[in-house]
Amino acid sequence: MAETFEPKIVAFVCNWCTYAGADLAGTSRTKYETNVRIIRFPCTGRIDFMLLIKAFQNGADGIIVSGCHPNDCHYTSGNFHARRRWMVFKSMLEFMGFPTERITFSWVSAAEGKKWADLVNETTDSVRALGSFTDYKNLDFSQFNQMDHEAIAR
Amino acid sequence: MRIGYYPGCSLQGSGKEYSDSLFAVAEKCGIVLEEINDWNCCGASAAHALNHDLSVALPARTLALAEKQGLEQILVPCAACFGRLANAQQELVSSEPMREKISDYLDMPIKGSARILTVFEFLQEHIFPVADQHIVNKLNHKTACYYGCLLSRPKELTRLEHPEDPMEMDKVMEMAGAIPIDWAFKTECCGAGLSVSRTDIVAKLSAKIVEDAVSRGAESIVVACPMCQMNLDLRRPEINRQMDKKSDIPVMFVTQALGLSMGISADKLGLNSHFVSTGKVVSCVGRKEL
Amino acid sequence: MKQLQDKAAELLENGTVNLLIGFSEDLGKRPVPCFIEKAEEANILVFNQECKNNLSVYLHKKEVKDAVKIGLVANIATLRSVMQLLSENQLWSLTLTYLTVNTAGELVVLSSAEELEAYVQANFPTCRPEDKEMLDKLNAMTRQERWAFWKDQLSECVKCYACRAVCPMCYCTVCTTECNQPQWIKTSADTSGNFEYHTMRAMHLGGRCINCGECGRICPAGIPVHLLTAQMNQEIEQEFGGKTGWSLKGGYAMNSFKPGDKENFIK
Amino acid sequence: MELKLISTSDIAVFVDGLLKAGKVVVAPVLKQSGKVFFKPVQSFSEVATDYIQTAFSAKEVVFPKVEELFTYQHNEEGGLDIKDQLDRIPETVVWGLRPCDAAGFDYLNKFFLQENPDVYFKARYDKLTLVTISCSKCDESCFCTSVDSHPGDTKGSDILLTAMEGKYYVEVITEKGYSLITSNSTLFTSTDTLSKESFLAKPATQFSMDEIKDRIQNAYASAEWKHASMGCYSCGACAFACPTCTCFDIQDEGTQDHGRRVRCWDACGLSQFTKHASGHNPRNTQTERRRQRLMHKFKYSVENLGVVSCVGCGRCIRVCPSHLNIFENILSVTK
Amino acid sequence: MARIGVFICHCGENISATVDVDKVARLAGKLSGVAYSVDYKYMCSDPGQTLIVDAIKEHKLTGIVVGACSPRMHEGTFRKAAEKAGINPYFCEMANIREHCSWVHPKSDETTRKALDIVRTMVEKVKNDTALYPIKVPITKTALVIGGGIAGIQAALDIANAGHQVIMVEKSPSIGGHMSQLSETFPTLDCSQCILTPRMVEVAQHPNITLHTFATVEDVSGFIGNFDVNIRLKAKSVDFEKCTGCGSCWQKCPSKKIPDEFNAGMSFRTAIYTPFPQAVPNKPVIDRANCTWFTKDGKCGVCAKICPTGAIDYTKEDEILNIKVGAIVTATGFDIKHSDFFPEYGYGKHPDIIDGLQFERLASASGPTGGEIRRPSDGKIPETVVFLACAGSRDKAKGIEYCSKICCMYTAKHAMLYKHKNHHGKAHVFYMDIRSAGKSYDEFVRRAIEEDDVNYIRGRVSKIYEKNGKLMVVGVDTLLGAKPVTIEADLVVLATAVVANEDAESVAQKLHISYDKHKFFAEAHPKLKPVETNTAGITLAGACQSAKDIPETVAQASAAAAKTIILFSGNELTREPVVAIVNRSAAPVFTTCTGCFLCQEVCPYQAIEREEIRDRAGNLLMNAAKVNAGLCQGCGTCVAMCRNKSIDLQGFSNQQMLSEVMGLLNVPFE
Repeated sequence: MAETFEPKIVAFVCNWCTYAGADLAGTSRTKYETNVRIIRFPCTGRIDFMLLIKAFQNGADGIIVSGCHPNDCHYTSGNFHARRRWMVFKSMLEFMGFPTERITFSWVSAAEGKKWADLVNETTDSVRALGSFTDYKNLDFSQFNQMDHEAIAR
Repeated sequence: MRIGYYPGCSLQGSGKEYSDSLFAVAEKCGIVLEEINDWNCCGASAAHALNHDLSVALPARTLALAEKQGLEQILVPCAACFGRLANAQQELVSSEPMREKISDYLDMPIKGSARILTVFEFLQEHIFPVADQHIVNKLNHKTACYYGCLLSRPKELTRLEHPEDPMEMDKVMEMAGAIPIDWAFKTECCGAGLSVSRTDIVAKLSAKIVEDAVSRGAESIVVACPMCQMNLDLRRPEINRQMDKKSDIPVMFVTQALGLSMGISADKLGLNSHFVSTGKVVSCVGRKEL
Repeated sequence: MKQLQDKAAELLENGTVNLLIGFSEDLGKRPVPCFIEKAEEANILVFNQECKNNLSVYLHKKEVKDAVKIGLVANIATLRSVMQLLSENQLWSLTLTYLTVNTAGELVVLSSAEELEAYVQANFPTCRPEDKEMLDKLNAMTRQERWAFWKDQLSECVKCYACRAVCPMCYCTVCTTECNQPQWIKTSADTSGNFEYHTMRAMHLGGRCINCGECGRICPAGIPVHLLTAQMNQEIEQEFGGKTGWSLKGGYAMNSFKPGDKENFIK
Repeated sequence: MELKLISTSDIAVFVDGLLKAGKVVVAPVLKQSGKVFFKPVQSFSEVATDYIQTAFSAKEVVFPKVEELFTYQHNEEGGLDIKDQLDRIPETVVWGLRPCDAAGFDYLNKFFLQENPDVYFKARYDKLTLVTISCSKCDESCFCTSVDSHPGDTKGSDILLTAMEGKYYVEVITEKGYSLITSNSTLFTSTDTLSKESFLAKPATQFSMDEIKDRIQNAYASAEWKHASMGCYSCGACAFACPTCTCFDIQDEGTQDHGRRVRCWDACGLSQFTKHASGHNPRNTQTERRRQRLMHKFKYSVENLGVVSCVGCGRCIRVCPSHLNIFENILSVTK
Repeated sequence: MARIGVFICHCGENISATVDVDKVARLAGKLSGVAYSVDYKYMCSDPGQTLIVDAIKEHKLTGIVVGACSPRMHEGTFRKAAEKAGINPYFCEMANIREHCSWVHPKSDETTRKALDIVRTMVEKVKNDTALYPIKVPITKTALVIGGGIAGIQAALDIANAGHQVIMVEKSPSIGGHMSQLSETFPTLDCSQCILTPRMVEVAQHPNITLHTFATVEDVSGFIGNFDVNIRLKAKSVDFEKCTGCGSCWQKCPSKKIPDEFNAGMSFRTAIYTPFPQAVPNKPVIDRANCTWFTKDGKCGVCAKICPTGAIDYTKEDEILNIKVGAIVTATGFDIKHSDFFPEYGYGKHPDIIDGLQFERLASASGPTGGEIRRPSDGKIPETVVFLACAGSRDKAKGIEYCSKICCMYTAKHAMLYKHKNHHGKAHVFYMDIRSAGKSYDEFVRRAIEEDDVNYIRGRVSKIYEKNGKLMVVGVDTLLGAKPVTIEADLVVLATAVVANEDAESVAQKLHISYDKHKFFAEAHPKLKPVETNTAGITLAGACQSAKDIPETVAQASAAAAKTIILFSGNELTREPVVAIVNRSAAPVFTTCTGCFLCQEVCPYQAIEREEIRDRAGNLLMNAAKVNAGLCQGCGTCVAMCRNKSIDLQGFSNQQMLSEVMGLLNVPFE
């Protein structure tokens, strides 16, 4: 690739804090990178870890997961449950040798439009630096296809 | 269950009657106390003012020796020694680096796992169950149980049920057939640390204690700390001057009192080696109910 | 052994138990699971260190459920998983009696959940040394080395789901792998599909798995899948405390929280 | 059928020659798990030589555990572009499979090609040559001799090698085999005497196929099935390791817009295998499922294709989590 | 096959300035499943909405995506439009290409591509939308008020005055609560009972209020709008129908030595008694624990003989009363720390060391001393009184870190009352800090210090002991050179910590509401939902939630009442159908739920119930989770927890979220 690599980043955010924070960034016209696509959930507690796996499997290079700060959860405890789940999920991926630096967890409140913009920029930069997530994309061949490819390689 | 025993300096010197009576009582109840071989100074009360590591290392050595000896319980009658040992133990178990550091100093392995008993815990767990077989006569007099500061503070270490108003010793005395009075100076400071350097302050502090005890009709003061005993007993002339009235209320160790009720001779209990005569109390023993 | 056989026979005789699940030996003298309905068959029972199978998994089996009154000759891991299952409101239709042999080599009969709990807590196993060793080895590797390790291992997985089948905690009637609306897990046994399946499995078992190691032992491709849950349990126990299969009250760390939980990984 | 000799030292030269010739060589490779798998190799040095049996059979060379049938892509005109990979299948040699596996290929052939041939299987099989090595060792799970085969059986192979001191007997059975050695004929010397029996393993014979064949006829009703299957955890390990199990499942992966259609292994032992959309399951218990598997091997496949579809490789016994034993079961249900 | 319509809004220039809206609309039109696509200047305008409505009708669209602003802005608007056009409003999704795209990125192909991505994502979601219908929950317009203190009284009156039925339950024989025990109230020093009793009477006489005194809540089931409550009516042993409240029974009752709760144990009452003269209802009950008839089986019986109307009935048993209510106001009040909690103050041993409530009784005209401050031990008028603020409160060692809030004020009040009654007496107050925030509160404290010269000493008291008839209060003055001070007092008043009732925990469990580590009931949100609890339909009033003074309590009570009245304002409660649901299907599957009920533990709203699935013969086949749509708030935490996806969230279903991810990443063409 000649031109600089532009990562695909998916953001899983909660409706009440981070989504609203992103809205605020918009209403206050804060400019930031175009690489992030937002998917809206009612609460971080709703975000299923399988969705993150699926996102990577389908070509995401980075992921942002963001919701309400502790004690601010619209549903009082969703983010607390999420926090535990992410902690364990992250360490499990690390154990499998997965580059967890491609996942950014964050609390962004409805008032933190600026923080959202910064978060997007920082994440985009770091993922851009990491490059395309070929590690995972290359997994997507059956063993037999691998045989084919090795054969064709010669 | 083997029970280790750490005398410390006092119980071999000024507070000898404490250990004498303790052993007398233990013997009566068929309990063997194993002294920790080659034990050393607990560091009270100078070490922790000078060098923190030292203040941990000194008691730690004793603990390490106890572990080597395979003792899981250690009785430390002296309040000051208890304070130091318990404190050191807590430092050892709560901080891994500290434990390693100390065991380097000592170059001995140390876990700090042994259970350190206050004299009260010892009495409750080992004497109470068998006491009634051995208690032959009631002490039959009003007594003020004086705990002092080191046995009641800090509450995390001393484990008293009501650190502000302890009852542990009162229970023992009740069992011994005395009548513990309700008074206000149970946990006041007697001035122990200044025993030698500032007798005037000792007199002031101790006077309060003696005065209140006497004013509430106590006929004896019972203690569980060699320093307290020494101050209230040895410093009585200064105390009397301070109160400007004469009080001859004897000051016994809880173990001596208990011993009496078990019919052990005053001599054996070292009751004759006090400055203030304990005769009165001894004579109360077995007399008609008040 | 005799003791065990007699007791088993007695239980079957007096109707305390309709079906007894235990171990007998096959032609190769290997202990294999056996199912005894008649007292006179009890003499085939054996119990020794080699009896590794976690028999509690059979308690989900229709043929077994139908027998209602079940006797279980169980190693400690099995008992522990029964505890976990009870805490997850499973096995409610069964009346269970447990036969086991304690460290002193005596026969122990447990006939109530409370007795079971007391016994398990008194004989609670620690992390299996061989697992610990492997975990430390893997954790010592660099991220890339671990990735290479698992990539190579998982490339052999054929998704026979034996790991799921032998796991007493995998009692879902329809597993996520079988959901197709939406299709969460690819049916393909290609490496990414396998990665996906094993991540999912580990996440679902972390904090519930009782580390019996069966899944790893029986994998036809020799993949140490049990390490994933072992690692997670270790993690969870350190961070949030609580042991799996310890209490009838449960206490699944992953659906509780403390306001002070670790969050240094969150921006 | 031609008979030749090759010295042990020349084997490597022969295999590397095949590789140089641009063939994909799939051979047994020892992995860190301690198990041996068929893998494409780059040189003979990778090839494992000391093994009784590989963990899985070589069937996946012609019947991959996941086979991409084709990919589809929604195009701007609103239609779908469909691509398959049949033309990209390379010339492949499977090296070092056991006679039982080779016999398995014989069955696979019948299954996939007898009527309405399967193009995907055919495409791979046509480009395939099987170089079998007869067994000098066996274990208690081996029972090929009970299913009308033996450690030196040539059934299904293109070439059969049998090791003896310093050299190998080379039995060239088919045209495919012949063309393979002609490419490197200098390594081979002709011989006409063949006495390999002394070099072959002697697996125990568990039963006589002829007896089983007729006894199995009324085994369906046997009460032993329940006992034979109680221990079964209903995983698919036996089927997936089996050289002749051919059940598969076809799935589309991706979105409406683009994705691929794949054929994946499936197993009749899995509880979902016969489950209907309604939730009803005609084979609801493991007893029924295990019976299906064994009856298929020893009865139904005889009726459908005229051959027993068990080659006695013993893999199902080795992989079974609860040590179920296929010949013990067969004996018990045909009592 | 889905027929989706895509409507791209220019939002004037707001979107079109940086996004090539025409291109987005054109490419979106080519997406599979999209049947119609258009861009327009202002979609939210009337013509814009008409355009959508017409398009839906004309092109038979099954769902629409509006590429415009944030759904938090106009989702409602466009869903109404969709509904107007005859499709289910939940088939309308918004693609936020303004706040999340055009406003935050410069004009570029990238920005346009992102806009298209966002639209495509939502198209994928709409394809998987399902028709949802608002959830309607019927409401029983009767409120239950638990507790008859000032909080309960205020809430009950407010709700009743709004025209709704109220059932009040009070555990003691009379309503009035702690406020009825108080003498004067700060900062105005007006008589507590004078302002309270009229309210008590109003409750008793209100046509909409049913009062149950001497009664407790047994158990509560059901959910918002539909609670099912059992109330235990303790046996009063007196038939209130017949009783005239003449009082001859308790005048003659022989067992007279029972410590009087109302006077905080400083006087005695009889076994048959009315707690205090102004009690409501003003009729006696028998305290069976202390009545000779019950303790010495059948002896005595004086009251029965004496009663002119034959109202005494010893045979009465507790009754369980079942009621259906729509909302519950919890106003169970508080307690204060009691004897032997302060060994260092010898509390409990010495009669002249008393707590705040006891002092209130001493100061009260209706109290044991008729309002004269006399010390309990010998009835002498104390010359020196020491008041201790923060007795227990703000004290980690005592396990009570929090501030009891009212002590500073009532201590000042006590000191004043004492000074007003004994001008020559000396009043000392030991305090840590003075917390007198509140309307004319600080002025009040200043008044105590400056006008009534109460001696305020900043410091704590280490011990109190008796010495020849005096109470020696040993403390420290941290301001004047930090010297220890010892004051010889005749009476010591401890402003002991305000704590939760000892039965608070069990009450909370009956109500399924949460509570903090000090057993005070927990509000739903510390800032935005201070009177609601996590259980919809149950509100909090007064000190059961945290220490409060009277005005705060009354305010919160009215707030709780308002919440209740709002709930009662409609005949049924309509709720967004964005709730979780556990799958169900025909036999033999019934559901894929395995009944592990791990979801139950994560639900913040106790919305997940157990359902027993049985065959026709009634045999239990399986247990499965079931969501109570009345309680579920749609957070979806349970969904992410469910291992085999048996539970799903309508509006954010697994299918929807996954296809969003897939649609977003599997770009068909660029």
